[in-house]
Amino acid sequence: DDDTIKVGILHSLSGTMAISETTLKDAMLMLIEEQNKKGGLLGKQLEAVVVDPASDWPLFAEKARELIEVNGVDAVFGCWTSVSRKSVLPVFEELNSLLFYPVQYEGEESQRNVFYTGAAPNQQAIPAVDYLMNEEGVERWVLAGTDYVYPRTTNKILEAYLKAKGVAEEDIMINYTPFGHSDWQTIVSDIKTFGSAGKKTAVVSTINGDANVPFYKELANAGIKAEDIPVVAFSVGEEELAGLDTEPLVGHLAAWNYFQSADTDINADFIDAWHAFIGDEERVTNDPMEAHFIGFNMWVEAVEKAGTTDADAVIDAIVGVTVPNLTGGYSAMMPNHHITKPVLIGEIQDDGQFETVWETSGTVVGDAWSDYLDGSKDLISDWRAPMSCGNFNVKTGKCGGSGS
Amino acid sequence: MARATSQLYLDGVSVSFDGFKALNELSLTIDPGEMRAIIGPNGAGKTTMMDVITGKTRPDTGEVFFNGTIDLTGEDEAAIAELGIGRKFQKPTVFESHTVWDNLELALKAPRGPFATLFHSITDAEAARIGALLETIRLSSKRDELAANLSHGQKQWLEIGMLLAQDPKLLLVDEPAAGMTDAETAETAELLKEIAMDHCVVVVEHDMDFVRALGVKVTVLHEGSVLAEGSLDHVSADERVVEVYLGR
Amino acid sequence: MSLLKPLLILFSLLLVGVLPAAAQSDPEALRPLINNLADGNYDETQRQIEEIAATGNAAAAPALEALGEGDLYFRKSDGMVFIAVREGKIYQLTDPLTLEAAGEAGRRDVKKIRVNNRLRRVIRSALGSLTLMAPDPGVRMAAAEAIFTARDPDGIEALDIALDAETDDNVRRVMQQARAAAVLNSDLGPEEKITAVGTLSDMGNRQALSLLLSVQSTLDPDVQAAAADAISKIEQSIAAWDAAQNIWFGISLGSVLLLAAIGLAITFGVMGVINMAHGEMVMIGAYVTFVVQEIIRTSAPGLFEVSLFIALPLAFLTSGLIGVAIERGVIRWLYGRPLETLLATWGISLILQQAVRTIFGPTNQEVGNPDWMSGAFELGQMTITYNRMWIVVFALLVFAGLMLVLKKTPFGLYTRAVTQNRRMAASMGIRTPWIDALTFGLGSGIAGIAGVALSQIDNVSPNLGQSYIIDSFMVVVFGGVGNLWGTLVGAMTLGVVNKFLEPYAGAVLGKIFVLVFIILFIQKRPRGLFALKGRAVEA
Amino acid sequence: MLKVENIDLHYGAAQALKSVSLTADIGRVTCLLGRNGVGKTSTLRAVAGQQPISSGQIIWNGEDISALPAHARARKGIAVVPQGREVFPLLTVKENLETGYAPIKRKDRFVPDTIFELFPVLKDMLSRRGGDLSGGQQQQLAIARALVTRPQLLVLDEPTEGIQPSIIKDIGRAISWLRDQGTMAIVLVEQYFEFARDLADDYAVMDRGEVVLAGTGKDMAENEVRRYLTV
Amino acid sequence: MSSFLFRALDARAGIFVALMALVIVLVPAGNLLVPESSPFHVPTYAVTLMGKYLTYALLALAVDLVWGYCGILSLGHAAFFALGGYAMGMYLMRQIGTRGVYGDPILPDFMVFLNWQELPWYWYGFDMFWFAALMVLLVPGLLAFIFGWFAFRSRVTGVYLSIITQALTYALLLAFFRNDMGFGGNNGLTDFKDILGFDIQADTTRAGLFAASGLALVLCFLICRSITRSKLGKVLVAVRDAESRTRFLGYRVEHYKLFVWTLSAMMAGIAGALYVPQVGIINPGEFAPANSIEVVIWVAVGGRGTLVGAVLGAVLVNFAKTWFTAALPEFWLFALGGPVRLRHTLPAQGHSGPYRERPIDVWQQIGLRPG
Ligand SMILES: Nc1ncnc2c1ncn2[C@@H]1O[C@H](COP(=O)(O)OP(=O)(O)OP(=O)(O)O)[C@@H](O)[C@H]1O
Ligand SMILES: Nc1ncnc2c1ncn2[C@@H]1O[C@H](COP(=O)(O)OP(=O)(O)OP(=O)(O)O)[C@@H](O)[C@H]1O
Ligand SMILES: [Mg+2]
Ligand SMILES: [Mg+2]
Repeated sequence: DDDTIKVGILHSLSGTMAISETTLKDAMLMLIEEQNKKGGLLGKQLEAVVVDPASDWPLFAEKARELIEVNGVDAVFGCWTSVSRKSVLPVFEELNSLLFYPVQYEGEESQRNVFYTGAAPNQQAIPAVDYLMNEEGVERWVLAGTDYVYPRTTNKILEAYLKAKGVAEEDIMINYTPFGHSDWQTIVSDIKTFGSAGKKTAVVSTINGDANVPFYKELANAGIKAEDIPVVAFSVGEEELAGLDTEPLVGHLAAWNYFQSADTDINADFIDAWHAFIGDEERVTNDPMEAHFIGFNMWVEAVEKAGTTDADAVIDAIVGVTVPNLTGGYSAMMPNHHITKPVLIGEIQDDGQFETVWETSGTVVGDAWSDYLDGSKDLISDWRAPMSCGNFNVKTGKCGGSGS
Repeated sequence: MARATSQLYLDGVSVSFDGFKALNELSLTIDPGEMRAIIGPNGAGKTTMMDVITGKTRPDTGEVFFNGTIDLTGEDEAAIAELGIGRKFQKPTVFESHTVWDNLELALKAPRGPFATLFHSITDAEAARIGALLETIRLSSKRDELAANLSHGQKQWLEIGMLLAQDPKLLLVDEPAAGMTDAETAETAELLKEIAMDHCVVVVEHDMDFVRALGVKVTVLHEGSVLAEGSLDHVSADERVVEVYLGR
Repeated sequence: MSLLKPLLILFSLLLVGVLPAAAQSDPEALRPLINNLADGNYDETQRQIEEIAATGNAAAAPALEALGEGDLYFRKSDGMVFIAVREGKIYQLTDPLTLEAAGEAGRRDVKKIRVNNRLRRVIRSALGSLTLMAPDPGVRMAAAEAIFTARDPDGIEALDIALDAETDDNVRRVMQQARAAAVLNSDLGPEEKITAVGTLSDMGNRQALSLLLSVQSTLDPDVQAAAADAISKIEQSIAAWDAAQNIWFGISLGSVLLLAAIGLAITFGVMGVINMAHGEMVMIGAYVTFVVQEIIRTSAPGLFEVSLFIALPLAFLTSGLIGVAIERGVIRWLYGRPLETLLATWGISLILQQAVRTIFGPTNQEVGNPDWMSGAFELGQMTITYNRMWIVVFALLVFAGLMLVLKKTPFGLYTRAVTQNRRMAASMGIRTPWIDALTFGLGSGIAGIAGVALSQIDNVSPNLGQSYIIDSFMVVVFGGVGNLWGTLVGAMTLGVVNKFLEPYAGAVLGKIFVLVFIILFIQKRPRGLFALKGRAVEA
Repeated sequence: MLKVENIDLHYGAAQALKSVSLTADIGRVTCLLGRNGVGKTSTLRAVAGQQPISSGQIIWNGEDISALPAHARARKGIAVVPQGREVFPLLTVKENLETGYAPIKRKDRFVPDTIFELFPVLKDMLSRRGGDLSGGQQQQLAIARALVTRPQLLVLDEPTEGIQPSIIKDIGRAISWLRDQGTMAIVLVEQYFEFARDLADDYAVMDRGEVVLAGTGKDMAENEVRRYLTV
Repeated sequence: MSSFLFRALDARAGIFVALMALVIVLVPAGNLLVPESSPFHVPTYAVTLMGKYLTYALLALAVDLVWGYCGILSLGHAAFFALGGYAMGMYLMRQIGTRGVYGDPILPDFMVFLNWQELPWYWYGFDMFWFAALMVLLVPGLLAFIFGWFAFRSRVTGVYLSIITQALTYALLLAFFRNDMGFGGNNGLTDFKDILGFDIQADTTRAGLFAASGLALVLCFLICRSITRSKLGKVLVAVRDAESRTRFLGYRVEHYKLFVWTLSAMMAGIAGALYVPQVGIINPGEFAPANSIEVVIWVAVGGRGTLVGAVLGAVLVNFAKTWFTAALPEFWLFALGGPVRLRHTLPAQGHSGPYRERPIDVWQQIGLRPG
C-alpha cells in the first residue's frame, strides 16, 4: 500500500539483548506516533514494522532483508551490538537502504547506507579521560572491559592516548572479562590493590550490559568509594542504574552525550511524552534513545528536503541536516555519516540519575577513523560527491583504505 | 602344568567390594570340551566369578587364563568375547528395541569391526542359521516382535539363542532354567548337553533336577571359594553342602 | 527522600549540641561564607570550603554535609543558600545554619550547588576536622579516617586535642594512624616521622602501604630507610593474606554455584528430569524478592531490613508452586522420557522468561541490600563483604536442610524409591504422583530461595536464570549426578579452582581452563567426583 | 477375598489376557501355572494395578478396585513380589525394607523379626545397596519387602527363581505359615511344579492368555496339568 | 559399495530424495528464470532463507545420526557446525583481498585495526578453496575424533557425555570471543565479497549455494540412511539400548561410537560451511550452548531416530521462528515455547507404550539410572 511510508524497527525483543533494545523499539514507536500526529511525512502516515531478531546475529541479517525486501520499508532504525550491525551491513549495501544505528561503538567504520547516531570513541572515551586527568588528577588507570571488539578498540585508543600524555606503562592495567561475568571479587580486589600504590587511580569501564550490576554491587560492598577510586563507564546509563541501589555508588561517573537530567525544555517535553507513551512515570530515558530521536528527526528532515524516501536521494540530502538534540544544542549529520554531539560527564546520584559535572563547550564531531590507531589515522570519510568514499587515504590520495 | 592344558584356569582369584570378599582365593580349572556345573548358596560368588572371567570385574588378586595362555585380566569385555567366551546373564538382557530376529543377527558369529558391519549384507547361510535357532528357542512366531514385548521366560530363551548364535568356545550360562517350566528345564538340559559335545560349558543353576540331568562334574562355591567338587551325588552327600546349600 | 530531612536535622542537632561552646560561638558569622558557596566553579568552591573549615566553627558541619550529599541549593532570586529536599514538584527549604524550616520553592526557582568527587574529598576532610570531638564514637572514627585519607598536616593540631580527650581505644588507634599519615605529609622533623612510619607499619594494611609508597620519595634518608623496611614488611604479610583471600573468593563463588545448582541437584540429580527451566525458578525467586521489597518500600519502609526473610518463604512457595504446576501439567507425562523433559522444560523456560519480560518489563529491577548485607569487614588483611559471607552461610544451611530432608525423612526415601523404579514404588503403596509433584516442587522451591540470595549480588532481569543454568549443570554433573555431597564438593572445587586460575590466566581464559578441567576430569571419573560404583549402578 | 472376573488386558494392540477369571480366598494359597508367555505375569499386574485392564472387573473384599492406581491398591493391603525382583538398586537393604512403611500405620512401621528369621542373610546386609546383592539375595529382599507391608493379599510371581534349594524350602514353609495365620490370601505364580503342588489350596492353569483349567489343590491332577506345561 | 548406497533407497527415502530433487531444481529456477511479476517467482530473500533451513536440516541430520541411533546426546554439535563455518569464513575473508576498509591485501580488517602485524600461521592456506574445503571436514572431524577418542575410551556416557560436549562448545565460545584468538572476536568474520570468484550477493550465487546445500543434504541423507539400515546401524541401536551387553557380544563399542561421532561432526562442519556464505556472517555466537540444544529440539520435534524427521523438524521449527519473529515479535517465544510443550504433553504412547512398560531402560540410555 502506497499511502503509508514504512519504517523498520530492528531491535531484539527477546534473548540477551532484549534488556537494552526493547526500550529502543518503544522509543521508535513513540517517535513515529508523534510524527504521525504532526501529520506524517510527505503527506503520508508513517507505519512502523517491528520484527524481533532475537539477539541472534545472523537473524539480524535475515530480518533486515525481510524488512527491506518483503515489507518494503524505507529506512530501518535498529541494532545495538556491533556484531549485529556488522551482520546487516552487507544487506543494506546490497539492497541500498538506510540504517540508523543509535549506540556508541568502537568506530573504524563508515558505510554509505548507515548513519551512526551514537558516539564514536572520540565523543565519549577521550573526553572522559581528559576530565579525570584534569579535574581529579588521576595518574593511574585501570581499563576494565568485556572481552569484545568495542572495549578492545576503545582501550587500544585510550592506551595510545594515555601514553601520548606521558602515563607510564606500569600505571595502566588492562583487564578483560567474559560476557555476563558475575563474580567480580578478584577483579575488584585487584583494582583495590592497583589503586593502593599511592597514586590517584581511576577505572575506565567498558564493561558491557548485565555484567555491570554485579560489578557495581561488588564495588560498593568492597567499600571502594568514588572519592577514592572513581569509575567512569561508557556503557552504563540510566537504564542500567535502574537495576541498582545507587546510594553507595554516588560519584562514580559515566560519559555520554545525553543524560535524562539535562535541564532543557525540549528534554522535559521528551520525557513527558515518553512517560505518557509508556504509561509509567518511573521509566527513564537514556542516550541511545536520544540518538534515535536525533536520527529519526534527521531522516524526517532529509526526506522532506529530498521530497522522496528514495535511499540515494535521502543519502545525498541528509548530510548537513541539523536538528535539535535534547541537551539544548543542535546536532548535525556530517559527511562521514557520524553526527556532532556534546560530550557530558555525569556523576551517579542517589536517585539513579546522572548529574552533569562537566561538558564540552561545543559539540564534537564523531570520527569514523581514530587518530590514535596506526591503520586508520590516515583515513577519512566523506560521502558527498565527488569523493563519496568511506575510507579515503589522505596519504595515498586513494579511496580504499591504507593497505599498499 | 594344569594351566597349560586347560581351557579356563582360575587361580587364587579374590574380589572384594568395600571390604566384603565376594571371591576369596578362588581356584578352578576347566578342561577343554568339559561341561561343569557350579552350584552354591545365594551370594556365594558364582555370578561374580563370571564377571571376572568376562572382564566386567577386575580381580584384586589372582590369575585368569583362557586356552592356557591368554591372560584375561588384561583384556576388556569386547576382546574377551572375541576370544570366544560367550555369556548368558542371570537377569535376561536383550536389545529391547530390536526384533527377536535382529537380536540373533547381532549375536551371530561374524566380523565385529565397524567397517565390516557397515558393508555386511546377510547371507543365506546366516539366515538359515537364525531360522534354525528360532526353532530351537521356540520363538519363530515372535521373530518380528520387539524383544521388549517378550515375557520374562521368552527373554531367557532369546538370550540362550543369542549365546548359541555367537558360537563361542566357552559358554558361561548363569541360571538358564530360571523361570522355565519343568519340561522346558529338561529340554534346556538336553540342549546344553548337545552343545557340550563340541564346546566347553560352565553352568550355574539352583535346580538340582537340572544339574542331575546334565550329569557332569559339580563344583560347589561357598563364600567365594570352592567348598566341594565331584559328582552331584558326591557333593550332595557332603554335610557342609547340605548345611549351607541344600537344606534339609 | 522525605526520610532524609529529619535524619539530617537530628544528626546536626547532635553535633551542635555537644560541641565546645567556643567553637559554636556565632553561627551567623558563617552565613556569608556559606552563601559564597553558591557561585563559582569547582576550584572556587573548593577554596570556600577550605575557608569554612579554617574557621573551625562546627556549625558549618550540616551545610557541608548537605553539600556533599548534593542537598545544598541556592535560590536564584537572592543567592541565598539552603538545604533543600525535593517533595514531588517542589522543594522544602531548610536554613543551613539554624536548621529551621525556610519555606518552599519551585523546581525552577532553586539551583543545586554542584559537587564532584574532588569536592567530596575536600568536604570529607573538612568535616573530619570539624567532627573530631563529636560524642558518637562512630562519627569520631569516620572523622579520623577522613583525615587519614586526606593526610592533611593541618589536621595534626586538631588530632592532638582530640587524642587527649579520646576514651575509646579503637578510635584512638585510628586517630593515631591518621596523625601518622598527616605527620608524614608535614614538615615535621625526622624523629616524629620515624615514629609515624612505625605506627603505619603496625597498621600493616594496603592503606598504610599506599601511603608509605606515595611519601617515600619525599622523606629524609633515615626515614626513607625505615619506610622501606615497613613497606617490605607490609608487602610480605599482604602476600600471605592474598592466598587466604583467594580461598575465600573461591568458597564464596562456590557457594553461589552451590545455591544455583542445589535445586537442580534435586530435579535433575534425584528425579532425572533434565530441567532447563531451573534457571527460571531461580529468576522467579529473585523477582519475588523484588516484589516484596517494592511492597515494603511503598507501604512499610520499616520492614526493609527484614525484607529478605519475608521473601525467602514467599520465593520458596512461588517457585515451588510453579514447579508443582509444571510437574502436574507437563513433566508427569514424560517420566521415562528424560530427553523429552529437556524439550518441554526448555519450552517452559522460554515461556517463563517471556512472561516475566511481559509483566515486569525487560530491564533490570532494583533489589536493595539490607544494611546487614552491605559493606565489608576486615579479617586481618582480608576484606570480607557481608553479602558474600551471608551467602556462604546461607548456602551451607540450605544444603544441610536439604540433606536432612532427603536422608532422614520418609519423604526423601520415597522420592528416591520413586525415581529408581516408579512402578514398583507405586506397588509399595507410595503415592507416586504426590511424591513427583512434591519433589519437583521442592527442587523448584529451593531454586527460588537461591534466587533470593542471588538477587543480592547479581542482576534481577529475565535473563538471570540463563546465566546460571550451564554452570549449574556442570556442577551437578561434575559432582556426580544423584549425589548431594558431590554437588557441594563440586561447587566448592570449581569455585576455588576458578579463583586460583583467574589471577594468572585472567577471567576469560580462567573460565575456559575450568571447562577444560571439567572435560578432562570426567575422562578420569566418567561418573563424576562422587561416582556411585558397583553392580547397583551398571547392572 | 479377591475376585478377578473376565478381565481382558492389552499391550498396545496385542491382547495378552482373554476373559481371565480367578478367585483367591483369605487363608488359602491360589497357584497360577502355565508355560512362558501365557499371561501369568500379566494377570498379576492387572491385580496389582501395574497394567490397566481393558474390560472385566477386579473385586477385592467386595470393592471394585479395577480403576484404582497401584498405590491405592497397596494401601488396601495388596503386596506384590514381582518377577525379576525389582528391588530399588540404589537404596540400601534397610531402606528397601522401609519403603514398605508407606501404606501402613505409624505404629506398624518396623520390620518384624520373622522376616529376618526367614531371610537371615538380609540382617547381615542391611547397609548394602539392593542392587549390589546377588540375584538370590535380591529375590529374598523382594519377598521381605512385601511382607513388611503386612498384606492381606500377597501376590508372588515366581518367588523361587534363582534361590538356593534350602531357602526354597524355607520359603515354602513360610508361605504355609502365612496361610495358616488365616489373615492373608496368597496368589502364587510358579513354574516349579512340585513346589506349587505342595502349597496349592486352589490352582488355575493358563494357556495363551486364558484360564484353561482350575480346581482345588487336592484334585490337581498331575498329568492333566503337566499337559499344559510341556511344550 | 553400490549395494551399500543402494540399500538406502527404499520407498520412503525415495520419496524424500525425489522431493528434494524437485526443490533443488524448482526453487533456483523460480528465482532466476521466472520473472518477478509472476506469482511463481521465488524472491531472493526466500531462496537464502530456505538455503539456511537446508543447512540447519543437515545439522539436524548429523545430530539425529548420533543421538537417534547411537544414543549419544550431543549438546555441543553447534561447535562442529561453527568450526566448519569458520573454516569457510576464513576462506571468504581471504577472498576479500584489498576490498576491505583498510585495503590491506593480506590482513583482514579486524587484524589491521587491532594492530596485527602479520597473518597468524593458522590462517595460511585459507586463500585456496580446496584447502578451506578440506579444513571444513578436517577441523571438526579431528576435534570430534580426539574428543571422542578420549571420551568413549573412558566410557563417558549419558548426561556426563552430554554435559562435557556442552562444556566443549562453551569453552570454544569463550575462546572465540577472545580477540587474541585471531578470529575477529565477538564480531566474527563478515563483509564477504565473493566465493570461487562469484559475487556472493548475486542472485545466481545464492541460487547456486541453495542448490549446493540441497545436494549436500541429499547426499548426507543417503549416507546416513545406508548406515542406519546396515548391520552397523543395528549395532548402533544396540549400543543405544544396552551398551555393555553389546560389548559382551564382542563389539568394540568405542570404535562404533567414534565412527559415527566423527562422521556426524564432519557433516555438521559441511552444514556450517554452507551456512556461512548464505547468512554472511560467522561469529562465536554460533558456539552458544543454547544453539546446540535448539538443534536437539528440532530433531525431537521431527522425531528422533528417523532422519527424515530431523530434516522436517529443522525446517519446520525454523520456519515457525522466522514467521513468529515477524508476525508476533513480542510474543514469539510464547508461540514457540507453547507447541514444543504441548506436543509432548500428549501421552504419545497411549497408556501401555513400551516407554511406560520399561521406564528403566530408557533411563539407562542416558546413564542417569541403573537398570
Ligand atoms: N558391588 C558390590 N558391592 C557390595 N557387595 C557386592 C557387590 N557385588 C556383589 N556383591 C556381593 O558379593 C556376593 C557375591 O555375589 P554373586 O552375585 O556373585 O553371588 P551368586 O553366587 O551369583 O549368587 P546367586 O545365586 O544369588 O545369584 C554377594 O553377597 C553380593 O551381595
Ligand atoms: N510390555 C509388553 N508389551 C507387549 N507385549 C508384552 C509385554 N509384556 C508381555 N507381553 C506379551 O504378553 C504375553 C504374556 O506375557 P506374560 O509376561 O504375562 O507371560 P508369563 O505367563 O508371565 O510368562 P513367563 O513365564 O515367561 O513369565 C506374552 O506373549 C508377551 O510376549
Ligand atoms: Mg548369581
Ligand atoms: Mg511371568
